[in-house]
Formats: sequence, structure tokens, C-alpha cells
Amino acid sequence: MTPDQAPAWADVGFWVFALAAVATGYRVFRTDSMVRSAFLLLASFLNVGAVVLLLGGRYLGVALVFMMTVEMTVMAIFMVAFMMNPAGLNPMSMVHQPRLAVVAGAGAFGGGVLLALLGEFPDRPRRAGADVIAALGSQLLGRSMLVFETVGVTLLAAMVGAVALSSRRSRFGGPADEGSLPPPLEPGGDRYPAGVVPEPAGGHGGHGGHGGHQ
Amino acid sequence: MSLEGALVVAAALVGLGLWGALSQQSIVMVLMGVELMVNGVILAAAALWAFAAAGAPEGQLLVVMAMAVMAVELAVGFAVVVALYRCRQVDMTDGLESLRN
Amino acid sequence: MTRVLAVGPLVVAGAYAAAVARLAAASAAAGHGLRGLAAEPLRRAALALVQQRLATERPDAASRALAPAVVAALAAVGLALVPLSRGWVVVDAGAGIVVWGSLEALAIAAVYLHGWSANSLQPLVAAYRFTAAGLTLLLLSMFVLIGVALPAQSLRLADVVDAQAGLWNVLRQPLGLPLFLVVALGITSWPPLDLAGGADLAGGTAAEASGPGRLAWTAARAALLAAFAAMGAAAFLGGWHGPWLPGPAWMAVKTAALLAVLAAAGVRLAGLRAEALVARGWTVLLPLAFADLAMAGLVAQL
Amino acid sequence: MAVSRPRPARLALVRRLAAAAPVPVFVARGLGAGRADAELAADRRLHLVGSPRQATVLLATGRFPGRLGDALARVHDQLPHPRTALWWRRPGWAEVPPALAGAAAVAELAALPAALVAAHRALVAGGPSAPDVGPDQPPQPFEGRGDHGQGGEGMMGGVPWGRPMAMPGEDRDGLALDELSLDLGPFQPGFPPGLVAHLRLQGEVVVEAGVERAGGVDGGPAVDPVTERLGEPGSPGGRARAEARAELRRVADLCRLGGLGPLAARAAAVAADPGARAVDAARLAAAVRRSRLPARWAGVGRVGGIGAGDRLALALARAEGALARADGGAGTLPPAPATVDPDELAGALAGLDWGDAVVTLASVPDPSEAPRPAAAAASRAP
Repeated sequence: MTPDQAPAWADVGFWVFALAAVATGYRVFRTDSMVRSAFLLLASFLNVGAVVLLLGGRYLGVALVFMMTVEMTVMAIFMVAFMMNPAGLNPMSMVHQPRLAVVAGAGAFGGGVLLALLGEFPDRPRRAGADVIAALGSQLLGRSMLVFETVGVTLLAAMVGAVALSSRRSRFGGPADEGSLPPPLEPGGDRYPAGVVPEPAGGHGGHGGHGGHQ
Repeated sequence: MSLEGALVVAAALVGLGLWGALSQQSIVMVLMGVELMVNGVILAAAALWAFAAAGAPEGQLLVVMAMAVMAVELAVGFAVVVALYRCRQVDMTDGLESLRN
Repeated sequence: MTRVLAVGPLVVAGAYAAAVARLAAASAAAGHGLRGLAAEPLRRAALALVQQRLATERPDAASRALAPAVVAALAAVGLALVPLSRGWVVVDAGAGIVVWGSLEALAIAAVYLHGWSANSLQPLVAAYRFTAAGLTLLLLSMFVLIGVALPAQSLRLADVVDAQAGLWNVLRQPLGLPLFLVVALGITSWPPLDLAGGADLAGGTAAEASGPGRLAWTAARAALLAAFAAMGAAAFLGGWHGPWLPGPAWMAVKTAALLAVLAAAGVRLAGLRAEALVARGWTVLLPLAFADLAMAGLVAQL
Repeated sequence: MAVSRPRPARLALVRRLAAAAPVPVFVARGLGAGRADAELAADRRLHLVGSPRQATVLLATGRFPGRLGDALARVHDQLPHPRTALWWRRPGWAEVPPALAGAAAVAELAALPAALVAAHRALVAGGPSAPDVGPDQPPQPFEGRGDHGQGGEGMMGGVPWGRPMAMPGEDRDGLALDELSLDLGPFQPGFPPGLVAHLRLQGEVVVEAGVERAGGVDGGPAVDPVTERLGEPGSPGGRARAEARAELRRVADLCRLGGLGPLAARAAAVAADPGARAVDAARLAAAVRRSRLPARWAGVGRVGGIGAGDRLALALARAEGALARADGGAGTLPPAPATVDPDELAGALAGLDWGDAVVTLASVPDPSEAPRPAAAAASRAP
């Protein structure tokens, strides 16, 4: 099935999934719970995965679902690890420079739309009936073996780097956080987050440094 | 289902991701914004592969690369968050004027 | 398209079979008889329908309703992927094994969602420790499943079954099936690896669930376990291959046998604690999965 | 908390099936009854559940003075409708906790299963469901002070709705992650009567713990009357049998906690059998060993030199030895483990994960369950 010969239901499905991907992507930054954000982002990825499947990427769509589910679950775990607070207790907004962000986002969108509508793209739809999975496989382990291996080594390096960065032992053997101090709550101020005061400061200061309790 | 439609949707995802990444304070949320942008890139790459590249296997390869980039970004991003949190109990961008100390 | 209609009955039958297998194993291990067990799941389900569905304080209600639905949908997808007979499969996915991997990943996410959404501590702790173990098992499952794809030289499940016409994968890759069953127990959170449940957490992610909500959660996981058993039968026990009986009958027999093994393990073996499971997952099970994959590759080359 | 009325199931068939289901019972252990309810696991008609959300019948055993009574009221209201409560009440327990004001009372352990089944059937057939005892509201108000009104300063501290806010603290990886405070008990399944642990958790790891006995150390008869009447009080056979029974109840509790319901049912059956022989206990011990439960718990919660797995194995060995003696044989009866000081127990909990902490608390020997000579018990009876 090439995109051109796709039946009408595929067309409808494309737009349903595409709009759902955009809607959930928007909701990611408009919800008051970070776990929910992670799962909304996952929903956006799942919808894009479905679109890719409709476009004919029979392996890619599924692989996208697989990878993103794992990544977003890890993401959600991180949320809870850093704030042990089920289902969100204190709804609050944690944003800065909102105007710049809106302008930049709208600009990126506008640029993309212009590119999409005005750009000259060759009209060469893929052939029907080709085995895309086998094609990808022979590409990965054939002509593009070097790319494949590079990606693999990069992932390995990322894993090693991540473990090294997050491990408590520093390069020199001691604890990585030895002698380090949290920043004060206001730049130049002398109030520190609760529990990590460099000297007993009495009571708990206001707590701007930590992610809060969403 | 057309190339233009897919590219517009991809642009919307990239725009939303940029907006989120710039406006959010929490580092983890910034990472989410970046992920959403890569999501748009993946969609655009898949659409170009299907409509404009005659289904060349290199197109699929590009998508696989984008997914790998995302995995690397997430792994290193989380590692940096953990390292920062360990040193400073910070997981917000505003708490970090510099990476010294 | 009519084949899609078969998925509903398959899910219901799978959940029922898993429930009966568990009750029968428990009854046998306790020294009681097996009389009246066929209706037991129905009685328990009826009781759940009579009971009130309680809400916790400020839950994430949408996620709470979504989680059992997602697990049930995953069970349906799983059962739809598995070929029941020669040429008879509901969804003939070219990348079936990767779809199965996504399904496992989504199941972990759904359990996490279930535990988190109750806004209560026991469910959250259960979801937390389950996910830590679940992600380990997911890795394991990928190696094991790639192992069965090797002799078939295909990610399509129908090809995997076809490739076992002469020799079943359970003989070709003896480590594969036990590892896959460990994954099945872990990811469906079924005893003895019920990290998302467990008596120490008052029922884990379902600690706050009552009545119909609890029934939906339990039944969905039972159906998912049945999907795992069917997948195990197709990937390792030769699927519908077998003498005398027709293909679907062989699939049913093999799936039931795997369900019985899983249920017996649940009532006779003590589970690993979360930390022990993660530690052993990385230090013992994962190397075993590597060995399984290496062996599968060697055998496929011969 | 209940927010909606029960939906009437109109189908008579559904109600008939539901009435025939195993009765989901949640047990709240009060003072004076020890772990006697563990024997109910032997009855097929009953299903001892781990969460009040599952149960139709709340079984309260013993006395519930002071805060135990308040806790019982909270648990009572956590049962979904239709629900009812049953009280295992010995003559002489005068004080009636509010949750049990309207509850039927049963005096004999042997009569409990039938009473539970009857209560369940009546309930499912459309009988009246027990109304809430307490108000449907959080244990205390939100407080209304602080930046977010939670009662602390900034976003930190405070006890909104009576629940302590999560606060950062040191942990084993050097990441100052949030800590959560909560109470475990007093009706956690498998716990000795009245045991409450105050925990501070990071993730599922206990950072700090305190252990106390709600309602004070068991002031009632330390020996439950049922156990004592099994043999002639004071006679060697009766005493040995009572000891075996207490150990087997512990074994049943621990097996259930370990997720091995069928083994718990077997242990309960041996405990409830007045003619049990040493060989029955030996068979049970072999099945428990085969399940690898003692091995899994080998190093868990070391208190007084032995871990939870050793305590389970010891309970099985003691049950076997005591039953051999009860039959007049020469069984070796290993000495009972010493009871543990609450502070020592609290110290042992720090650093354990949730599951291990629960197993530790459920397995340590408790002063309320060791049978004492009848004379001592009688002198303490109220």
C-alpha cells in the first residue's frame, strides 16, 4: 500500500492521530502534574507512531512506540524519585520567560509551515509491496553498517557517561558532592533550601531551588 | 494524507516543543520539550521518506538515528540532572547560573 | 476483518483460563479438592459487581480508569498477534516480535499509571518497585525473543511458528522458555513475582481498588497472562504444530499447559523481593539471556 | 472514603453467585486474641484479604481500647458497601468501640467461619449495610497558613490534611530526596496485635522508624482462652499443644505475607486440628522449605541475631517439637526467641525496603502471643 493508494480510512486515521499528537503535545506543558506530563508526551509519541505506521513504516512505527514507552516510563519514575508525591497535591505553575517562549514556538511553527507549503519537494512516493523491514535491515547491516555501529558505540558511550555522571564516586575516588553547596534561594542571598543549610539557620526557608510538589 | 499535511503537523510539534523547552523551569520538563521537538523531526523524516524519497532505506535509517539521538539525550540529560541534584539539590534551570563548584 | 471479532472471546476465554488455573493450583497446594472450581471465577466476579466502587481522595480519575483498559487492550493485541493455526492469525504484523516488545513496555507503563493514579502510598510504592523490576525484565525479554526470530529469519510470528516444523524452539534454545516465563510472571505481576501486588502492600497498586474497578484490573492482567502463555506456546512450543489434533487444539493445549506451569509456580514458590529480583535480573538472568541468544545464533548457523 | 451509594445489582443470578463466593474478610486484630484469626485461612469458604477495600466483612478480634478504637473506626469506613462487622468478643470485654456498636458478636473461635459466611450471605442478599462510623473528611484541616496554605513555610513543611509534607533528607546514595512520613499498622495483615510503626520513607526505603504498641502492651490475658482450653490447663500435653498452635499461627501469618496462601491454609489446618501429630508439622515444614521462603528471607530484618527466615524456620521446628511432646514423645523443643525491645526493632528497620520492613515487623516475637502458664494468665485477666 503506497500513500497514494491508501484507502479513505487511512486518510481519516492520519488526521485523527496527527491532531491527537499535537493536542497531547500541547497538554504536556499545560497540566499540573509532572507524571501526567510524561504520560501525555508518551501519548503524543504513540500517535506519531501510529501516523508513521500509516505512512508505511511498519518497523519504525512500532519501534517508536517501544522506545518511547520505555523512555517515558523512566521519565515518570524520575518525577516520582525527585518528588515523592502521588497524583499532584499543590497545583502550581513553574514557567519563566513565557513571552519569549511563545514567540519562539510560534516562529518555529510558522517557519515549518512555510517550508512545508512553499518548499519544493520531489514527488516520489515509495513503491507498494516493498518489504520495508528487510530493506531497513539490509541497509543497517550492509551499506550503512558504519552508521549503525557509530550509533551503537554512541549509545554505549552515553550509558557509560550517564553512569559516571550520576554515580556518587567522583573521578578522584571521593564522593562527587564533597564540599559542594546548593545555591542560595535568591542569588546572593543567605537563605538555603531546607535540609541542606550550610549551617543551622533555624526552620525551613522558602524552597525555590527544588522542584516543588506538583 | 499528504506530505504537506504531515510537515505542518511536524512543524506544530517542533513549535510546541520549543515553546515548552524555553518556558519550563524544571530541567526534566525542558528535556520533555526537546523530546517533543525530536518527535516532530521523526514525523517529518518519515513523511519525506514515504512521499519524497521513493522509500529509500536511508530514510528509515534517519528515523532510527533520531530515535537514538533521543535515547542519548535522555540518558545524558537525566545523568546531568542527578549530578546537579547531588551537588546542589537543584532541578530547576533558574537555580543554575553556572556549572562551577 | 471478521477475524477481529474473535479477539473479544479470546480475551474473555484467556482471562477465565488464567483464573481457573490459578484457583486450581492454589486448591491443590492447600490440599483441597478441585470440585466447583469452574464456577469460582464467576462467583468472585459477581461479588465484585455487587460491591461498591470506592474513590480515593483526589485521585487521577482518568488514569485510574485508563490503566485496566490499557492492559485489557494489550491483552487483546497480544492474543491477536499469535497465530492460532496455519494461516489463521487476527493481525499478521510483519514486525510481530517488536510489537510484542512494545506491548510489554506499555504494560509496564499501565501498571505504573495504575499505582500512581490512586493518590495513595501503597499503590505508589508498588508501582515504583514493579517498574524497576519490569524494565530489567523487558531487556531480558527482548534478547529471548530475538533468539526465536533468528532461526525463522523473520520478525513475523507466523514465520517463527513455521520455522519450528521440524524442531521446537524449546529444544533448540532450552534457556528461552524459562526466561520468557519469568518475564511473563514479572510483567503481568502474577505470583510469585507480583511486585505490583503483594501481601506486604495490602494488594499493591490495587490496594485502593474495590468492586468493579478491582475486577477489571484483575481480569485484564489475567488476560494478559494468557496472552503471554499463548505467545510462549507459539514462540517455543511449536505453536499449532503437532500430530493428530488440529492446529487450534494444539495451541489451546500448549497455552493451557503453560498457564498451569505459571499458576503452579505462583502457589508453590516464594517470590523474589524487588531488590533481589533486580539484582538477579542483571547479574544472572541477563547473562543467561545473552547465552541463549548466542546459542540461538550458533544453532541457526548450523 | 465512600462517595457513592452502592449500586443495586438487579440480577438475581449475580447476587446468587456473589453469595456463594468465598467471603472476603478483613481482620483487625485487637488486644487479647493474639493471632488466633490466622486459623481462618484453613476454611475454604473464607478469603482473608489484605486490604479493607476488598472485604465485605470486617472481623474484629479482641479489645480495642483508646486509639485502637479510633483506628478501627477508620478501617471500618474503608470497606466498600455492602459491608458489615463481626466481633470476636470474649465474655468480660466490656468496653465497646464505636465501630462495633451495632456489630454482631461471636464468642467461640470455632463458630466464627459459619457466622462470617452467614453475615456475608445476608448482606449480599440485600441486607442492611453498616453506615459510616466517622465523618467522611481528612483527619485534620488543611491548616490555611504558608504560601500554599498547607501550614508550613514556603512550599516546605506543614501537615496539610493531617499528612506530613514530603521533605528532603539524606539517603544512601547521597541524593537528598524527599522523605514521606506514614504509620504502618495497627491492622496491617500479619502484624501482632496493636503494633504500629512510624516510618519515614524515601522511595520504598525506610530511613527512620519508631515502633510502638497502640493501646499499650497487651494488658489482657496473654494466652487466648481458646488455646489454653485445648488441653488440661497446666498439664504438659496441653501446654505443649498450645505452644505448637501459637507457632503454627505465626507460620500461617508469615506464609500469607510471603504470598503463599495455600501453605498458610495448610499451616492453619494443622494449628486448628486438636489431634495434629508431629509428622503433620514436619510435612508442613518440608513444603515451606521447598517454597524457598525461609531462604528468601534469610538475611531480612536481623534482630537478636537471627533474620526473618530463621524465625520462620524456628517456628516450624518448635511446632514440630511441641507436637511431638504433646503426644508424649521426646521431641526436641528449641528455645523460643527472646522478645525484642521496640527501640532495637526500630533500629533494625532503618535501611530496609518496604517489603522487608513489613516482614520484619510481622515475624519478630511478640509479648502478646507467647503462651504463659494458666496461672499467670489468670492473675492478669481483667
